[in-house]
Amino acid sequence: MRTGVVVGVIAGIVGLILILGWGDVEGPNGSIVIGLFQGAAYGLLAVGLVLVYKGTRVFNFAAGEFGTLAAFIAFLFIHQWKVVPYGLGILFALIAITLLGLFMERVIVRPLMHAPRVTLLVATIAFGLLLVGVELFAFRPEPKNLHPLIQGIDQATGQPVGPELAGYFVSPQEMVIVGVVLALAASLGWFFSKTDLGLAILATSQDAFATRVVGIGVARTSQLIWGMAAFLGALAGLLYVPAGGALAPGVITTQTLIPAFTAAVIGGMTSLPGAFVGGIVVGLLQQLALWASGHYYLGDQPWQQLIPGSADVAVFAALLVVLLARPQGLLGTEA
Amino acid sequence: MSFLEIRDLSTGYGAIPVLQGLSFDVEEGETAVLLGLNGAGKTTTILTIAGLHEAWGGSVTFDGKEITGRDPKRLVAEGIVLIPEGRHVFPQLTIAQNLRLGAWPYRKDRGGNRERIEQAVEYFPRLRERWAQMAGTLSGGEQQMLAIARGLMARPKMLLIDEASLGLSPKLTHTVFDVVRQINLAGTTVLMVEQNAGVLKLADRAFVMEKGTIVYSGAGADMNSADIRQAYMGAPA
Amino acid sequence: MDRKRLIGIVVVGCMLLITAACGQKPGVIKEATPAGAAGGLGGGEIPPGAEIDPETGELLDAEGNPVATSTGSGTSTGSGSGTSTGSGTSTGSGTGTSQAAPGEPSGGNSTGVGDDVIKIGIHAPLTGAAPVPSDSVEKGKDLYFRWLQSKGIKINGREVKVVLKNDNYNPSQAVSVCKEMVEKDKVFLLSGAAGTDQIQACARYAASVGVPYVSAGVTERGVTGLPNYFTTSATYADQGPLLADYMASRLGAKGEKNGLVFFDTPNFQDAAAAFKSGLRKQGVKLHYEKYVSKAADDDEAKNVIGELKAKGIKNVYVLTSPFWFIDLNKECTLQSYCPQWVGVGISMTFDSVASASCPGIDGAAFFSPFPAWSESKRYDADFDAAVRRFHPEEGGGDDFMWLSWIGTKVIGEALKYPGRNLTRERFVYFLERKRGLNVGVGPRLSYSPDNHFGARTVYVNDARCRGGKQPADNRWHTLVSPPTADF
Amino acid sequence: MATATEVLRPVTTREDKWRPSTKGWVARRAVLLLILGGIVFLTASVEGFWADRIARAAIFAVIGLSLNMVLGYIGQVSLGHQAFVGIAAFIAAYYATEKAGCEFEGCSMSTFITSTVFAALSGAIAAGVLGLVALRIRGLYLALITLAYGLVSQNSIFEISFLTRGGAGMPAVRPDGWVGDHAFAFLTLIFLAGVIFVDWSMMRSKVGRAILSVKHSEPVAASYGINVTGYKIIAFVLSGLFAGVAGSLLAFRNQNVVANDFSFVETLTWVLMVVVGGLGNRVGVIIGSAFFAMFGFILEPVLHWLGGLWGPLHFLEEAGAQAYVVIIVGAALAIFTIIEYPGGIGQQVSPITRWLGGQRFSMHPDGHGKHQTQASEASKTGVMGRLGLQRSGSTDEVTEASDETAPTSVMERATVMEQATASPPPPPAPAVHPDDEPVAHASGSADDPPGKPDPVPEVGGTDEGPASRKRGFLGKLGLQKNGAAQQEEKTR
Repeated sequence: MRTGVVVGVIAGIVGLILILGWGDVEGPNGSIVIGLFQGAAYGLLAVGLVLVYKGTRVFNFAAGEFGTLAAFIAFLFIHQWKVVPYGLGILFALIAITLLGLFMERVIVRPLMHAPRVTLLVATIAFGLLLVGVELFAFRPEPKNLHPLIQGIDQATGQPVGPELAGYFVSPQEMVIVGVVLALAASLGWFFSKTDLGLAILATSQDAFATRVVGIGVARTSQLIWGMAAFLGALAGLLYVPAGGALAPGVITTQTLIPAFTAAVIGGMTSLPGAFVGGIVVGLLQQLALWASGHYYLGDQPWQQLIPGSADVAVFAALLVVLLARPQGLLGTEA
Repeated sequence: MSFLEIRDLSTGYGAIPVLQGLSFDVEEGETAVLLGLNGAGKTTTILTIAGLHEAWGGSVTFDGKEITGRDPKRLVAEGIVLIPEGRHVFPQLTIAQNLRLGAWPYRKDRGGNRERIEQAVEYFPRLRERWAQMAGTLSGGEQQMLAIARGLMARPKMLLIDEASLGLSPKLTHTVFDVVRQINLAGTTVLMVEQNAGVLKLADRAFVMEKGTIVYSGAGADMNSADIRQAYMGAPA
Repeated sequence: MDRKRLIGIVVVGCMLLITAACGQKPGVIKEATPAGAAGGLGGGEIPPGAEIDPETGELLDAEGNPVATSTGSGTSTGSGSGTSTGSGTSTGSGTGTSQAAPGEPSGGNSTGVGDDVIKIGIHAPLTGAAPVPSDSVEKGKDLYFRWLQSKGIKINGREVKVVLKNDNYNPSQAVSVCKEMVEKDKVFLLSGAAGTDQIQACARYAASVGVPYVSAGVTERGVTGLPNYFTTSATYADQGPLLADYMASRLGAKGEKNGLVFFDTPNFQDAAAAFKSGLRKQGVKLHYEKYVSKAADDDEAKNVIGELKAKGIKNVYVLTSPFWFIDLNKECTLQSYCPQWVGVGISMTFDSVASASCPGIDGAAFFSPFPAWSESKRYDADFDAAVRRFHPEEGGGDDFMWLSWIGTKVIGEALKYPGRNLTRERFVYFLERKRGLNVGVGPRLSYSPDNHFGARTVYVNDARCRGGKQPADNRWHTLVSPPTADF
Repeated sequence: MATATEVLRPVTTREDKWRPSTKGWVARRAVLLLILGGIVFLTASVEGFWADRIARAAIFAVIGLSLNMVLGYIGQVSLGHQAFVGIAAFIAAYYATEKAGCEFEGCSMSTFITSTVFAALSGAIAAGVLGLVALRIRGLYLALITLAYGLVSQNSIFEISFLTRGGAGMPAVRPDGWVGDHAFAFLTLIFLAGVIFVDWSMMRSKVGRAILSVKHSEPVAASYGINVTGYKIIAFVLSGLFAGVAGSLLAFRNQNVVANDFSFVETLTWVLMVVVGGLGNRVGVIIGSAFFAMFGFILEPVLHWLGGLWGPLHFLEEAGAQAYVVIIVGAALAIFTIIEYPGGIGQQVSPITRWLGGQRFSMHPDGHGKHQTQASEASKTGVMGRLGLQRSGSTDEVTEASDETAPTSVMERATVMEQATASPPPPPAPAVHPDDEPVAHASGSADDPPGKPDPVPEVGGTDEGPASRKRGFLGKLGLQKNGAAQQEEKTR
């Protein structure tokens, strides 16, 4: 209900700007559309973060590297060895990373199950860094390109495939991302509120002792959460990397993890639709900040940018404001 | 063979032993009570029976089966259900969801569970009024009711209740004890850990614990308040 | 401190005595320079440049001229390096001291030079924001010297050993590894493979300790006037006007909208200024100018492509890290708007950039100091033979080995000039009087004591992606070879 | 009042009054001098670039101590330390180059000192601001916001060209007389010694004890009249001060400051080195930091050797391989430390440090002989022993004993607050709830928004929960609690 209100307000503002500035090349229209789709990609990663937080009250800093490693594995199968078709390569990567998630659960999470959450957070950081090292080692630091499932340009005709919005051609990959993130938010929402297993996971995060008391196997729910987290992280990476920049070790952690966390925090950290809405907000903020810093200079020279890295500044400001002013986020209250 | 047999049970925390050779029996269908001061090892005993604390030695036999060291997951399925001290309801789930999780081993049996819920709500009509409310927003008494109701959802053969009266007003304590009595009359064996001597009037059997061992045992009705005082203070009144 | 002053004195002394030395010098060089390797080493050989465009040749020549004629000693040197064929070994050939001309330093620091070995150090970004594959560089670093050795050819009777260190695409670390190579590995000279900021930082460090530094041309800022810094290709600033000309004459930029996307580092400002003034001369307008921070990621790439598209910019000069250029290309593909990319640089024309950037990069025209690896056989058949001989598993090598090959070939040639008596001072002295250094591939070089930026020619490489121009192999191909006439 | 004992324990004087004899003191001093002399001799005798690396190790140690102040002493996670160090480095370089004109004229010592003072002040201010933020945002959310802050400084602040000269970097010329690598290495070592002294003297003062008590339990500390807010800010400011000094030293050591020096991976490595060193353990942190700064270089010849050993390992010889191996080994080491040896290096070397500090040499590095004895007596004397233990009747004793005996990682102690907010302590102590009033469930705080004040943590009753047993091999041997012992060590 509240989700609807928030989405409505955002959509209204965006729509107003789009309508008022239609056809204005200098205006932020293009940036808004770009931001919307970029935001959906952040939402995708944020859903995985929210899942882990709902299930274990931990911030999973290794989530980004699940994605990067998945993209690397897919790249290896699809482009480097050229042994499997695209879909199969994606599937292999998903399976491999899910297994990795289970491994991580067994080796790192389970021994630290009752440690303070901050300890576990540091452990996830260390694990993420370990994965970065492994990626560097196995795939080398040179940038690579994981192609999207469907190219944005039709190879035969040279015409763009997707629809045009305010001068921006929406690529098929981006539409897939939007579709997947909405489907994930809905299905995970259903999973947590309606299924016994989902309830059990929520219960574990609220009172691990009590879940033991009622006879729920704690190890099993923990495995399930981290397996799912790894799967979602991998899915995010596999969908996001082809729609984003070049593929290189640690790329999602350095470029996307903080915006995704910010998206999750804006959404309230426990709300799955909130993660999606938060992603959109972050994407919009970033692109609008870039637009603004590209149009206003400190001096009269173009290199005297108002703020370099304005996208990061916007994300940080959003994070700070939300945490100080409304820690429960836009949509978060219930688990 | 008794329904629940504890033999030479020993355990502790770190290097510090708490129980050293504890033995007692509970018969099927009765209500037994463990009494004792803070730190006497009551809660440790009940947690060890429920599989939530590791036993160092000795054995726990339930319904003819040795269950020492079993996972609580399996014990709940066997019918030993703990209502822990401090209630431990799931604060951010609704009452309905809490009850649903209580029936975890029987989660496939929807029809049976609905019946169970009806039964549980019959014991505690107050829960029905707050059906969709988060458990964390309930009062202490209501949370205790919910905890017991949740325990009943697992179709226990034996209910272990830890300090149910803790922090409750005398009136509410009375209500809770009343319900426990009803549950017992309906056929469930009950082992209660209490500091409140008021529990004795519903106890078929009572044990007084001190420093990790049973220092007194007998039928609940046999124990008058002087006896108890003696047990508590270690000296005649 | 002392060493620094010593070098200063030596250098100043050299400069004062240039004219006096002129007469004897060619002879000295001739004596000291051993016979080159067969094939590509010879000076006069014209690469089989079937595609040489007379028009372009003219243009490059015209731009190159003014700077090249700056020194007084220009005319006297002649084609000193024209020693093309001959017997393989070179051991005995004249030790410099006995025949030293007036003004020619007779001694100096010969760190890194042993009786039969010369050690040189190369730093390259093997990790960091614009990494090159370390295994290829590792294999390519001494390929040329191993090839020479297998032919029994020595440089001043010595073999060359190469030390390679990783600068992590970080100037601080570049200085740190350069220091290590100088102090621990005791290398004779240093060379930077790629990366503007790292090359600049390390060149300045090398100057402070009097070690010769040879690299591809990048920025001129902060390295102009360093006494022992030499570039083996045109600097970005030099290439700016050429690029402007190329855009006007070949890409029809005059009637179109043009843009510029640069990383925001002071080291690129000379390049931007030169390019803009070049455009003005050509009467071409610049419609879009963007400086993004070095830390830019794909959000910024999205934003830039969006703006280019909104403004309808057709030709874009891009000078960023290759990594971010790949980001740009991915975004332009997704947004279905890929302008005609043009640019300069070394790492941008790596095949890995092309293959990761296709199809967005298709048709991009980049100035490069070396011809595309895909056509290496046409320019230097020795390379292919050397790779097959020493690294048969590589199947023809790759562009990093190719780049290393060309770079070390130039260094190897330069090491010959001082003769057997090889010291850092003599190396600098002879190299900065070298006119017409040509190893058959790469730019032709010409130095003078007050101009160490010796190259004025470039290759133009274009990227061909699948579905585009033939051969469509997601690699770079050489479109225009440099004019071969000396200038 | 179980918790009261918790807080007071570090403050009470030690019961073990054993002091070494004069001879013992001489031996201790001699060994200490030998170690220090060894470091000085090593620095003086190695080649220049090794001296440069020693300088780097010393700077890392300063950074480690700075991070330890926040992470180890007050238990707040800062993942954005690159911001403080980096800002300070740029300010030092900016002052030296742009204001004092060192780039072309050389630098005087006074310029160097002034730059370092400015750098330290800027670091202190930056960290103080973060401290103010940390008053409202804590735990996981603070980790997140510091990480974002670090990223912003890296991608934005450090890229402001006219302040930092963009990618080319801002030069920082070393002061005259300290230009050589050996000389500068000694300069950094002097600064390191200064920072260690400040850290040591502060932590043994009233301020230090107050800070530790704040870490242990904020509400309890507050109830004892300790100005929690003030001391938290003090710790942050001091941490920033150290970071500022480190930044200035790093600038002059590199002689050129670029944004790349303060990358994301770098800052995470700093956190890991403090964890590996042992949170809250000064000696451990210094050793851990120096180790992380150096082991890449030490690894190089080893990798070369390994690569030459066997064909398939040849890739280890490549110049880039070292960078990857360092990340992998560092991260793996950190994970191993967190899970198996939460006390870190500091715990492993504690017998030596304790001996040097004037106590008996004991391989059993446990500071709480008292509880140990009680426990073992208790087990020996059986019921009577327990009787004694429990008869003293007070829950305090029991609580304390069980708390001590339950395996506790340093990290855990560092973040007792966290435990209270994030993970419900297994069965909480009996709390008297007013009947029929809505009460916050003990675990209800799990979902508390970060800004909400924390409830009083209920320090466990008689049972720590079965889970705490699972804490690795050493935990079973009862060795882990010396993490806590080390904490206490600090205060003397």
